[in-house]
Amino acid sequence: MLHLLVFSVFGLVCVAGAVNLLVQRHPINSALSLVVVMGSLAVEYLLLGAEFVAAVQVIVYAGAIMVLFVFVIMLLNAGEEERTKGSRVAMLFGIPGMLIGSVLVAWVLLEHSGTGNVATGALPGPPKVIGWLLFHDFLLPFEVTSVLVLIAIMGAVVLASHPGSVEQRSTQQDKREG
Amino acid sequence: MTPNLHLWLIPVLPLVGAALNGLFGKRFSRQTISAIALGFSGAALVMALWIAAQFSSLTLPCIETLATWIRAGDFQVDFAFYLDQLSLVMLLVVTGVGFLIHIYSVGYMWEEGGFYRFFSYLNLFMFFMLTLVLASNYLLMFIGWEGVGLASYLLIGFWFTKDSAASAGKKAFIVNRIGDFGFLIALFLMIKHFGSLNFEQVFRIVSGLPAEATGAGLLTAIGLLLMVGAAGKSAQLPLYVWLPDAMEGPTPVSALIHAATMVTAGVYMVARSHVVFDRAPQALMVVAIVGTLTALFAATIGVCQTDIKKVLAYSTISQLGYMFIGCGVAAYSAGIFHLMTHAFFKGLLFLAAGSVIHAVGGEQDMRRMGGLRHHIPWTFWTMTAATFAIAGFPPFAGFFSKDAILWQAYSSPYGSWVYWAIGVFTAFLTSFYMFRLWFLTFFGEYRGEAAASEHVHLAGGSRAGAPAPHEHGHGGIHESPTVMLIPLVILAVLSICGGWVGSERFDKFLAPALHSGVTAYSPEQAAVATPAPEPREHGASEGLLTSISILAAVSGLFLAWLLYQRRPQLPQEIAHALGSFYDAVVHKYYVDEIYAAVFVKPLIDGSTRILWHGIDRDVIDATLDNSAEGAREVSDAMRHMQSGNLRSYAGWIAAGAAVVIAYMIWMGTR
Amino acid sequence: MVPLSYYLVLSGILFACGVTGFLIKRNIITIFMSIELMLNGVNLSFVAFAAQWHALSGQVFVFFVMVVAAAESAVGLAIIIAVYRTRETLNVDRVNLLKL
Amino acid sequence: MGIGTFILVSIIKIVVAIGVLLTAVAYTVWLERKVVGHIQNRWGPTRVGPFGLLQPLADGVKFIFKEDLIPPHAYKPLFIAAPMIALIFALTSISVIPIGNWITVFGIHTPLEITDVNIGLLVVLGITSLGVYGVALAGWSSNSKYSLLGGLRASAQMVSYEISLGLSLVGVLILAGSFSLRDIVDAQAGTYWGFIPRWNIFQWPPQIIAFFIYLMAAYAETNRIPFDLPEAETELVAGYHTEYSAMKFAMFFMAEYANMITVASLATLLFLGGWHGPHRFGPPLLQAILPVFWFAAKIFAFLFLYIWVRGTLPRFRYDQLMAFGWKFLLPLAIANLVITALIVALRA
Repeated sequence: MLHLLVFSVFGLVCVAGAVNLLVQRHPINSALSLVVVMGSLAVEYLLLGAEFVAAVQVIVYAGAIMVLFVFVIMLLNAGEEERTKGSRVAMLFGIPGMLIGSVLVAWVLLEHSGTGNVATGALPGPPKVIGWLLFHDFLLPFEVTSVLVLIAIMGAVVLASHPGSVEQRSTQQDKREG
Repeated sequence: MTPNLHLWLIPVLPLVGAALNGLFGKRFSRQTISAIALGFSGAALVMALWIAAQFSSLTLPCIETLATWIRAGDFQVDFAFYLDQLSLVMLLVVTGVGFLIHIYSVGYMWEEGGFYRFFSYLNLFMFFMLTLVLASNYLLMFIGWEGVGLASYLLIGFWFTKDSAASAGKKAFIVNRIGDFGFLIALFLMIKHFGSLNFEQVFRIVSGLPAEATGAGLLTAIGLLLMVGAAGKSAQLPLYVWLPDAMEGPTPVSALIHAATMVTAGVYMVARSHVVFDRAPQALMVVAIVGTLTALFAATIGVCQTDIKKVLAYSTISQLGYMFIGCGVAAYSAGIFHLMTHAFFKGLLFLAAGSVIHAVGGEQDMRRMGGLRHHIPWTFWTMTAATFAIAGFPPFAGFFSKDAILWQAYSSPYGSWVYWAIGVFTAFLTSFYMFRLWFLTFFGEYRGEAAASEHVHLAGGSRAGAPAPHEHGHGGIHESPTVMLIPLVILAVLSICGGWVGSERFDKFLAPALHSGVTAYSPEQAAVATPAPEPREHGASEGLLTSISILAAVSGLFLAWLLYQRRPQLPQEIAHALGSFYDAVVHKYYVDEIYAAVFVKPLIDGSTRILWHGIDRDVIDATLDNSAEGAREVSDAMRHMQSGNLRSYAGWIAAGAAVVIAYMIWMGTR
Repeated sequence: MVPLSYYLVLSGILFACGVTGFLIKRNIITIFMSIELMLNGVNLSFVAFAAQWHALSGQVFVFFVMVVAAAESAVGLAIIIAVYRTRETLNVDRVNLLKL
Repeated sequence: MGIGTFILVSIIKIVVAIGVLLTAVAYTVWLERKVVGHIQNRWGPTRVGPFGLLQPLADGVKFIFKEDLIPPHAYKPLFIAAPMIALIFALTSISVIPIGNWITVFGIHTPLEITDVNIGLLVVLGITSLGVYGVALAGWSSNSKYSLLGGLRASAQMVSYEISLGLSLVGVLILAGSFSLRDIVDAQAGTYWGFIPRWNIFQWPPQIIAFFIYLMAAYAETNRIPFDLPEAETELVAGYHTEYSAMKFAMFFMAEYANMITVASLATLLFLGGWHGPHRFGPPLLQAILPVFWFAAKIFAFLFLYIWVRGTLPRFRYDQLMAFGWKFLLPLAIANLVITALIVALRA
């Protein structure tokens, strides 16, 4: 009972944040509402007994990724989203289509997914076990993702650095080496 | 048991010469080239003579199989050579006359560009002609048949820079195609019904068949088709038109290919497949009629021609007509006999004409000649012999053969007095236009521009713009070099004595090859044969007929003398008197124009309108263009999806995902 | 006790919101956030299933998703910065050089 | 224990903790001024009360009664929310930090912390990582170039150093094998040969390097000298809180010092053996109190180090800061982690 209460409260917060993300016209507000969504999701994870996931959710998503977003928003000093006329087609088909689709999906989930209750904290994810899984069963994906992250870092550096500055750095290096 | 004769060497020797000259001739000196050409063709002649020497000891026909060419099921074609009396005669004629003409050409073409080309073509022709003659099956024969066509095309268009020559070559080739078409169909029919193309098998099968006296059947069809081929190759009506134009080629070529050998291939083929014709009286009749008409037709045209070579060309056609008359009345031996003698004197005539042209410096119009007999006596005398021979004066060769043909035309079971009458009239015409040529060329006084102005004349001459047959400009009318005279003399001797064999002996000699006598009077043939007009009075009427034909020849001579020697102005009056008919004859009855209007133009228009515009442009090209255009338009419409607007892309993605999800839901909840 | 389907519906709603945001937002950064939102919705369903079927691999998968999201956002934001440098705008409707 | 008592006890603990923390913050400020004053050869606050002990109170009163300015072009909601965010996260992080063993008061057995979660460390890290929002938003929303620069610097710097900080802790986690701070502290109980405490910095493999990495990273996290670039007076006036005044400024102030205390206590728990002190002595009550005392002492020492460093070191340049963080601290932390893991794996 209490769990259902907690679930519904944070679920509502979640949905509210998501909707707010759509409604808000300023990216920074959207970002903050997304942070809210993530925080409440972390609580949902806790409710599901995935403490580690919850913590990582907060640290990585809310604490790192979203900070990055905010940082970029501040850096580019992104202002209000300017109004450009949306296509009428989207208005005509998009919204009803979305509504129908979501209703359909919700109905299907409610009807056809296992209605077995999920005990709160049903699956305590001790970090030890998760680490075991990561480094044994999922070793290859783990390594692959590490490579992916490396590539991502390099790509980000190259993309975000001024071309000119890259030139300078390389030339300087040439000088140093030569 | 016959010794291995290595018959295959005979065709192959000239081929080697052709290959050598054709591939490396550019670097050889003229001496080397002529040495090679003469050497190999001479070697072929020597082999032919050697074979002839031991001929009596051979068991005929002797067939030498070299290799298997085609084997499809039980149908088989071999590279095999077939030697019997008939092919021996052809062999000797081809190699002999060919060799002589080679010698002559060395002198005639000495100054020409493309010397090596000429001789390699000439040897190539020899190769194909000998293949044709020696082939032991129709297919190999057909190879030679096509090959000589190719060689003649190459040689007619030897001066390919000259438009008329090139087009003449093409004309010859195309017209021959028509005949070859018939020939091919005949071969297909044989394959279908006899399952073989080898002479022996075909003839054995055919011999078993009854004659198609009434109503045309398979054999008639084959015969007619073969005749079509023969008409194409041997310039018979209606396919003769290429031969006069073929005179664009160098004179030796005209002599060798278009007088002596190639054009007689049709006659040879008909004679070779006499077994078929013997059992197809209708076909025989067609052959005879065609021959007769051609003889008369060409002779009349020949009367009015002023170009010396054209006159000879039409006379060739008409003589070929004689040969076909001979074959058409189942007197093949007579036809072949005339073929041989004709090869001698007509070759000689052409060579002599070439010598004359050579003498007057490229002039071919007889009206610009005259009085040459003092300047070029050798040519004069040899030509005289030839003229008398073709005119059919005894004891020249032409007399015997033509007389045999006329007699057979009258007396043979297939013959009739109509053939004979027309033949005689043609003989009269022949002697008339030949002597007309003779008088115009050698008597009276020289009518061409003064010999001094020969070069001017050359410049403005009929060969303007093309390499003249001889640019050696040492002025004055002059006798040809010895190397050209030797063949003349030899051929003159032959055309005098060639006929002394006598048609009976010739007939006997050839009898085993083409049992003309046997087939003619074999009982079943006799049953179906059209009854010979009272064979009793043979003896009497033969002498009579002979005298009549002699008379015709003499009267021809007299008339020519009267018109062109005695009263030179008379021809114009006659021409005026005849009026339009004369014009028609001068313009060769407008046959070329008619053909152009009836066949060529519709063909060109049809292929232009229907094939090119209609099909190629409006269907094929249009298909491609329209498909490309359609693709362009479709993509033009589609590219608006590529709005460059990120969110529209996202919309497409979302729509697709929605569809997939809906499908999955449907599948899952079903 | 909370039925699994509730979690799934919640994640579905989040995902739908993400899609909608992706479709209707014009600010490229916000669009990115919408992507993150979708990922979060998926993560929730992963964790829920993990709890339902008592399989920790579901949670492990969430970590992978997070790593990928981190890498993606890093690169994506770098791209955004580059785009902003060249185009002086964050409006995707104005970044349409690929048009026609 | 019934739900009612649970809630009651929790509330009591929260109130006590907040009160203690805020007092500690206030007197940390006083301590800093005093110490820095003496380092700079002056007296520091002396007027208000003996040794100026009432100075924090006066400051508080002053902040409360000051006029609260909001710049006209500031983005209001965030401008107001930012300091609250900062303070809230700063105070929240203390809630999972144990300051002593379990005790039994009036028959209620309860730990000396607000709540005992078995991933306490992660919670602390998460909350502190969220603390950056306060700074960043403050800098952005006040719509002034100094603030913006300060906010940018703060966020970048905190995100960068968070990595080193986290990695420096992993060694300790390996040794303890748990995220629970209590377990980690218990793992450090006892001594070698009777006199060397089993603190993590003395354990085998020694986490002394990790400790110093954590130290520097913590300075950067809390924007303290030598890493106080976000509020570098000489270049950015006051950095992200240039535009703030009165209570809002006070919130930032308190948040900063609360963070200092948080990281100090974290360092104490992770590296300095937590509340474990020399051998037990004295009456039971005293024995019950002693751990808290040791804990406070260690925190005090750590804070003193903070102030000492501030009084001593000059400020880094920003590129130096980043280079230091990425090119020195991070590799060092990774190396330390690898070595520790290796040794533990070999020993096992």
